[in-house]
Amino acid sequence: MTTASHTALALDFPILEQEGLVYLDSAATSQKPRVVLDALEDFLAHHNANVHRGVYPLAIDADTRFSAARAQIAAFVGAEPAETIITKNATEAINLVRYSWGPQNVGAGDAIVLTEAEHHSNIVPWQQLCEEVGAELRWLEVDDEGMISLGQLDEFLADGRVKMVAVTHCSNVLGTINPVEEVVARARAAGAASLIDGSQAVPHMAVNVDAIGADFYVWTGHKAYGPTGIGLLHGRRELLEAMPPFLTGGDMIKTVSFEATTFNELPFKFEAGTPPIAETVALGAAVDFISGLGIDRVRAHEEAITAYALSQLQAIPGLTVQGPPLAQQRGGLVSFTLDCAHPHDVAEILGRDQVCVRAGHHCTQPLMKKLGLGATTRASFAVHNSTDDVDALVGSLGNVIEIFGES
Amino acid sequence: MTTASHTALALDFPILEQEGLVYLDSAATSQKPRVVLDALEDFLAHHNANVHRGVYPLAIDADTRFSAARAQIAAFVGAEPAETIITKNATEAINLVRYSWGPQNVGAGDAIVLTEAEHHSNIVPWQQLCEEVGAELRWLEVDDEGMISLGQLDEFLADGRVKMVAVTHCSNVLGTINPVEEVVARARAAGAASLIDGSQAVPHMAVNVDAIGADFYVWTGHKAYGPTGIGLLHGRRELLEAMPPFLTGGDMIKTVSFEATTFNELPFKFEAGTPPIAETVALGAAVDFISGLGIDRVRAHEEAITAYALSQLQAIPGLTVQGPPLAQQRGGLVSFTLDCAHPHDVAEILGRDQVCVRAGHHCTQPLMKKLGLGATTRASFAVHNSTDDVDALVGSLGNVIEIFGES
Amino acid sequence: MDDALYREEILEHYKRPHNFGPMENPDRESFDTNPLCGDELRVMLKVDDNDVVEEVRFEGHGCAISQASASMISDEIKGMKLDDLARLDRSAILDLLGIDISATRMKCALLSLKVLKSAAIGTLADWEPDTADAARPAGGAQL
Amino acid sequence: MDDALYREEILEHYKRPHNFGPMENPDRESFDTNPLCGDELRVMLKVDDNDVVEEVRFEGHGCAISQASASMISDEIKGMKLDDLARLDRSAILDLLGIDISATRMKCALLSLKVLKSAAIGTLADWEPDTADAARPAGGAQL
Ligand SMILES: Cc1ncc(COP(=O)(O)O)c(C=O)c1O
Ligand SMILES: Cc1ncc(COP(=O)(O)O)c(C=O)c1O
Repeated sequence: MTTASHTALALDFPILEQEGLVYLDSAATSQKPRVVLDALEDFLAHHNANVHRGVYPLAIDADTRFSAARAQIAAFVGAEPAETIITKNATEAINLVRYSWGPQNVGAGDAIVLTEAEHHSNIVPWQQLCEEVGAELRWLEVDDEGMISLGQLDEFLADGRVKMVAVTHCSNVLGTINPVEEVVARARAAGAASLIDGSQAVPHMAVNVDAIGADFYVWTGHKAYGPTGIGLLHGRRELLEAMPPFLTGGDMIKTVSFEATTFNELPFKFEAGTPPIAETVALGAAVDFISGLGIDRVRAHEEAITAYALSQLQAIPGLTVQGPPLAQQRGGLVSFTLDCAHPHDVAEILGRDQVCVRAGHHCTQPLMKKLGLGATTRASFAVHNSTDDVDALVGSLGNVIEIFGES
Repeated sequence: MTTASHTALALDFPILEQEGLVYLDSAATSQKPRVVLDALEDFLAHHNANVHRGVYPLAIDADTRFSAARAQIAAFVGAEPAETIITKNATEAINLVRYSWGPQNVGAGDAIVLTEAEHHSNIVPWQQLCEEVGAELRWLEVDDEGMISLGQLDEFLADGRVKMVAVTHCSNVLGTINPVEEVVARARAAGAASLIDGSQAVPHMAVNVDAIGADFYVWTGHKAYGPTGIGLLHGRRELLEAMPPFLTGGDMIKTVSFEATTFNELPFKFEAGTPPIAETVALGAAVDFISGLGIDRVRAHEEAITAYALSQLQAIPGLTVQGPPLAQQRGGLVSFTLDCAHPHDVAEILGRDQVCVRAGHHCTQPLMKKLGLGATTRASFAVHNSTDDVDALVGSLGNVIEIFGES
Repeated sequence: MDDALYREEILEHYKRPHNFGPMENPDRESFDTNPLCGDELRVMLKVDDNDVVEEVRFEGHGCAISQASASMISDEIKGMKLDDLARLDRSAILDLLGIDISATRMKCALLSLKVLKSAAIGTLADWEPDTADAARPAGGAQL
Repeated sequence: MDDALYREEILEHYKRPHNFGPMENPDRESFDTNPLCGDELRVMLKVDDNDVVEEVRFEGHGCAISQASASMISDEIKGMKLDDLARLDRSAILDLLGIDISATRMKCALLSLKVLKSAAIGTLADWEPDTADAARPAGGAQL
């Protein structure tokens, strides 16, 4: 896989058969490789049954595939199956921690540390928790190059009031890869728990949940070549065991009587109702797909495209790139603004050239405020992209400038 | 469609191509018709993008299909799209009400009415809520024929302390179709809210949420020929608007600042994070499939099979059927016990004959206690079943009796 | 390139918006945002004793569609009674723009109308862009 | 029919279980359920001064696999030291049953061992049937 091997991997993605389609919005949701579609089809057409309780062979088959996929997904990020809780998306995973871990561990006068670059999904739950218990948020600033300061983290941690440090692994706007191991270590040393939002990291760079050491690590299937409807929460067993259940109902109980209920073992305690069975199996195929490519090669590929995109974009007059200057400091995405045109208009004109980019606040309104911007345009990369796609982007930006540039 | 046209509709279900497979576990999860698999494939291979914010044509296409599917799903059960909230399953839908509506509307000394035949998903959330706020549960008894008594409901409602009546539309063990319109009307007259669990009703009988009039009506996609990963909560607008959000994060906000958050309009206020996009589109295809057959014909078909199953099963010595005596009082399922063998052993031996039935407590432990049983065996029917499948079940039960019968 | 969405008149209004800037002591004022893209718009009105719009100014930032819409409609409403302003529907804007607007961009196009109407009525108009445009398939929405 | 799971000996133990019924004043006692199927099992032990099992009784209800397992193992443990009982692993049961057990039914097969061991140890043994058997692919689980 080189930066120019566009067609080779693109062939694995049915949607890219669309003539001329340049998909640069994988940070919003990834396209799905054929193997993932096939896994969905295969499961639903040949192995479908509900899990957990079935005695007949088809149900045992479904159960076995579901469990194997969980184990595969867990192994892919260096986590234990029992510590791998299947949710509907990253947002639910964070909310699970907010609701189940939050009230027992954060109280009046306590604090939660976030970065200014968090996605709304890693802001609003904590804001709500703080409001509920009378705690406060402390915002780690991002500097002009999109970096947070461990020094400021130390300051925030110094008074011992911080109970949770929730930080994105990779910013979905700035692209910044945060030093999550250091963040986690400092949080732990100060007696605070940590949650890392890996939504933009997992399919793009080597992630080892165990090595990172966070108390909670979350990510989302649909951005990792998997289907919608599945997210992951990896939690440390001690914490998960001490936490009360969140959603309650079928499958997460041990016994229910007219009077009371006892709860099931991990991970089932946190998985109420029928889980996303087919989605789990399909995400298993997705991580298999990435493993097959080799995550280090994936990272090298996307880093090379990002470097190319940075150099090409920065050469455009009136274009400002947000975030770190170097590709190695970033995930595979670049947000930018053009002096002459609003991001929405940029995306619209690009869209007419079939260059698919996202425009808006990217669910990071506090960051936008900090940057003094209403919105940005974002191009994001995946394994199927090539430098050709960057060239298409740059070419189409020329059309934007042609329309909006003269005044 | 007659009770004997097995092959005609079975052809629509790829999994039924498996030689000899007799699938009688649709109450646990339905098998998926080809059109649903095709809708999944088509969406993911040709129209996939994230929804809500995309400007480029592919994203607008995805958004349009997602919205259209929601409208289609809502229309199928006579609900408004804005009052149709997409969750991950029925269990989350009930939990949403428990968490968002519950604490503001149920307090110390109040009561919640359930039936003894509720699924754990419609028990445990309310148990937890009662524990949290100091309220009590009142259990509507099921009689020997699986029926609840509206008289007892009146008694429960008489003291004005009941704030919620949560009742299943169709019991997943007894099969009983409850008089939900009457239950809702009485609850409303007594100032109590109502929630109807339609998980076993929706794809099997005409359901009109508006006509039923419940404050909340929930169901689940995977039992309605749709994929896993999607459930529905229909709520009355006044209540939904008064309720605080539950899960928080992306897509359900209007504005987020460092200080505070304002929330989006219905239904988005309750849909945090990326929704199950492909699943919604596929469930749209599923309801289309049912509409195409005609829900009244579906009901007639399944009622006829149920009637046949009741007559055949009751003719087996030592076999006891649970629930109402008449097929017209029931959804398309029959639970039973055999004197000579435990339900698990029954299901195991049936499974060896490729007759797929469920054995266990069916997530209704309180009901099992009431019935004085540890478990039952359950056969449940769908559009693809025929009386041949019942004959296969009865034949295989003969094998069970052969093995376990002599002592 | 041929791009009907960005026809000359719209670009002209975007680059040199009419009635743009602050107003001192407005009689009516309203502000709102387009939550999905971060556009912000404030509208200020001066009205005479008969509730007829004498002057209009708007401020904010946004895309060409939202800014041009604001500029174009601002020219139209001078001399209009507040009651009539409050009764305007989406066609007022869409006719002025004279182009096809996708469901996503509809919110951009209609933001100015929403804010204007709420300034006229005195409260934020009953605006349900998401519910109407997104939860319902195209065609069902009315401002 | 040929059904290896329900071979004669297992059916025999199921229909006429050994050591079944109540015990007065047991020295050790433990109770547990199989949450997924509703099976219930209580085990009671009498032990001598050297912690050697003198008598064992069990009560409860369940499927042929769980009841036969309980019956078969109950015959084996008389005369065994509690320490040794506590060290038994799943093979003790599986060897007695002598048949292939699916992952789902494994919980039925092992319930009696779990309850016996917890009676021996005095607390509920660290039992993770779901975690081990269901969250992990086959092969990783140890009692
Ligand atoms: C009556 C009833 N309610 C609720 C549920 C829960 O549905 P889900 O597991 O999809 O949340 C079920 C299915 O198991 C059911 O039968
Ligand atoms: C950094 C980050 N966190 C969280 C999320 C939320 O993911 P999901 O919508 O799948 O819950 C996203 C994606 O939108 C993201 O980019």
